[in-house]
Amino acid sequence: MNEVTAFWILAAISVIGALVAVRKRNLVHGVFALLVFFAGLAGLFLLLLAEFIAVVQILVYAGAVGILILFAIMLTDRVTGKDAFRVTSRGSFWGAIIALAVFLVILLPTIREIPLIENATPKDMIVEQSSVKELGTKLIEPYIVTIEVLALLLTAALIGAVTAAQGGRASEKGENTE
Amino acid sequence: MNWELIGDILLATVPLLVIFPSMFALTTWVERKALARIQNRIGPNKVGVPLTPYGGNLSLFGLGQPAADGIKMLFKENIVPTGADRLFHLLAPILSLIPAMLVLCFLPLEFPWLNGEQNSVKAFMLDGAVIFFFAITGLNTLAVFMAGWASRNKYSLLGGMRAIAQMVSYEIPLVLSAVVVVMIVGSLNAAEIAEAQAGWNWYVFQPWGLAAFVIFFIAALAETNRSPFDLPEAESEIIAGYFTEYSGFKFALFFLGEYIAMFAISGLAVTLFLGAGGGPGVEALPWLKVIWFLAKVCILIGVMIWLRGTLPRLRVDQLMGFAWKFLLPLSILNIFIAGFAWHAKKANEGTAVSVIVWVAALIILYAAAKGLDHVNRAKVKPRTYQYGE
Amino acid sequence: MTLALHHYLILAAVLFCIGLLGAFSRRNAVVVLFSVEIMLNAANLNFIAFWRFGTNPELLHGPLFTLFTIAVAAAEVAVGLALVIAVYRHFRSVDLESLDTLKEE
Amino acid sequence: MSLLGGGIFKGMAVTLRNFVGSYFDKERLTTKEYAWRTDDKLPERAGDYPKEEAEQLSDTTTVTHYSRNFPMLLHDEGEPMDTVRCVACQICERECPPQCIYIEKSKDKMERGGNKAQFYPATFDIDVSVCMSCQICVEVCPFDAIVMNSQFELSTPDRFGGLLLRRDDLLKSNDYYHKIHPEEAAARDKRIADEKAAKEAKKKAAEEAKKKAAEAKAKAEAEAKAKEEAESAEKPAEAPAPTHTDAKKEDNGE
Repeated sequence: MNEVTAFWILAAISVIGALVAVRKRNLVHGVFALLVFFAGLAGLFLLLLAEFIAVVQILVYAGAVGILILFAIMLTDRVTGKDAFRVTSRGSFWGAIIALAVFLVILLPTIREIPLIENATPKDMIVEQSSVKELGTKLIEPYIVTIEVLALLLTAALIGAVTAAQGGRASEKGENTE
Repeated sequence: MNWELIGDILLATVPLLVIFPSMFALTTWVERKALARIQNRIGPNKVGVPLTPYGGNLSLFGLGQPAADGIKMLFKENIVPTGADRLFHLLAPILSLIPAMLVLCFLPLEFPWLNGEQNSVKAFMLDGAVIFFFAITGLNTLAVFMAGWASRNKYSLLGGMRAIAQMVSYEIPLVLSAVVVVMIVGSLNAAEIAEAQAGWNWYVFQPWGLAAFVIFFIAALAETNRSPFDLPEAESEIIAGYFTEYSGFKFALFFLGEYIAMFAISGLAVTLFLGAGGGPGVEALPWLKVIWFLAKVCILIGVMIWLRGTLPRLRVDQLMGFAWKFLLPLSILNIFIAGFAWHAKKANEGTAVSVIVWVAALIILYAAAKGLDHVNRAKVKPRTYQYGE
Repeated sequence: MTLALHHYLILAAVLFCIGLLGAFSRRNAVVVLFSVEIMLNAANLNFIAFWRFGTNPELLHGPLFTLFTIAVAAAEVAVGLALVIAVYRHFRSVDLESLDTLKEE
Repeated sequence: MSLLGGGIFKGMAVTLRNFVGSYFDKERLTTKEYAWRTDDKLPERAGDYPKEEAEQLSDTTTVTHYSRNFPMLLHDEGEPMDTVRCVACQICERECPPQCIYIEKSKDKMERGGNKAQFYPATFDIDVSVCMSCQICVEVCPFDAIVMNSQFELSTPDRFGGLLLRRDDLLKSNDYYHKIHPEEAAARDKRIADEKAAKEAKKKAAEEAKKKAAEAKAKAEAEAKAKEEAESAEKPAEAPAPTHTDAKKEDNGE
């Protein structure tokens, strides 16, 4: 059980999770597959020694985003979808072609560079101190403006989300009275 | 194969898997007894050790009850509703138990056989143990939703949705009240937090620590679906909530998961505010730390049971209002106050100054809580009744 | 065989294209939203991999950028789902092909 | 200005007082322990529990005189099926909220207790795994034929057949009823007796009234006759007696 086996297992988990999430007709199954994908990715982050990112991945994606999506699914209809209902959109064939093309375009430079980057072994940078502490200091020292802008963005997003969701309710009330 | 490593891992994890489930068994008995006594009943007192096959029973205050319950649960039929999603119905109880068991290893339980330098496994030495704890506890919500949705039952789904709304809302005050301690210690490491409180320097004795502890405890009650926040399983409204359709061993798993989560979150409260393993005599006898830790956890569990026997269940709107309008502002204010108090103390090291800071912080927090309470309290006028002539 | 950078890069490319495929080929707005999430996560994996195998890991650029991406993605999901719900309230559907009021009617 | 959250502490003090008090003050305990049968030999398997009434009356079957769980059928003294009170009217079957009663009416009629011949239940099943012990069947029964039993040791190795109580399992004597619920049984018997007495009295009263009415009629007739006779002829003395006997004869003839 070395790193390579772990990588292949985690890669398989995340790829299968993502595929099921994208293709599954049942939306709730899809969301849970998506969560499996997030968990697999968190495992990959751990493999890359980014433990804090892995925790944030679980906390934000599996904890918050997953639940948010579940709420959205429960608030809208068609959880499972009828059989007669088409899952794929009209241009799905061309979509698949484009996705494949993009994949090749991304892959080409990587494959060409393989002989170059193969030697790039990870630096032995196992931090003596807590890497979480390092990250915290970095966030405060050079990136304080980014953090503040991010906080502003999150607040704006929150207000926007509440307004968007509530505006619908007001118009719905109007519809009902007609 | 590194057999030594495997041995170390077993030494670190097996005690957790032995101690907490056995504590769970005892707690179910204690809870039934205590609730019965609170209601002036006797509680389970018959099941004990049978002396002969034909009667004669050493009842031992009904201590055999957990074993009897366990055996009953194991042998019950496993019923899955017709329309249920069979896979998710099976996965949900397992998924609810795994996070609860997993977070136990972040508690700074310093077993004597783990203190040696040669032992390489120290789960609680993980950097960011506190945030790991919250991240993994959050997964419990998904298991609850899974159970509610997979049962294909309206009551289950209602219970599941209630549980999600409640857990997401109360997770915020829970994390924000823990942030105070993390901020003061300057570390997310559970062992370092425990070390910072050595020698009666417990954070619950600080005004901000007390406020954070109270908020944390209330939020923990809600997070583990304990009374008075047990709306997801409110019997009088939605049968049993998300585990309406569960029977037998799956139900037992849910039950076990719920109680293990209670122990875990109480353990975190003890770590953050009640000095972890600190207590009289730990300097001389280091193994007392584990005993003290578990004793404190048991006391918190006892308070939870006591509260369950005392308080009636909240309404849904009261529940949400309490989280968002009372606990959230108070916990944010608490962070500010902790920061100011820390800086004031650092600036001038005098007993008088620290006393003034202490009192001022307490007064501000209490006044804020009182004000929030006043603002949020529903304006209920005394009712006037009219009777027909 | 040892793990090298290109393993992670190819994995990230595969995940990104799965997300792209989902975004192109599904009709449900919620599914499209989480396809976008898959793409974002694939990009995050690239950031971390480049940080780990890159030249200056002690600067922690990769994790920091990933942290910011995750925060922005969370905001995006919140707004996106609010929009989905608003659209659902208005059209009684989250089917992207039926949201074509500009074309017909 | 009250302490914030003071109400919670007040409540906790109350529960603490109850908790501690229940250990010292036996008067507080609202429930009583039921007697555990220690002298008898307990059956080894659930299916081996004694079915005889005498044994069912041991302490394990009757907790208190007020406990009840599932219905049973009553019969009076004598052979159970000869004296069963149920006439298979099926009111309880229709009223049962969870529909746990199944009755089949007999083809023939049977006379019991000197009453008019009636039907009797050929089949009377109660599925106690469905029954919710609501006692509605007891309330609606016009014949006092179904009452609540207090036997609770119904555990059985057969989940479906064993929990379906047949007619013969359900038949219990009125004496048994008196033993398990003495007050209720006495009240019920008294009511039945009273109703019977009242019915008899009513019948009697009706007869009396009829008799009186007949008498009055006869009297009036006689008086009218007498008047007539007095008016027409002067012989009124012997007239009433024969008319009275005539009226009685007429009454008997009806």
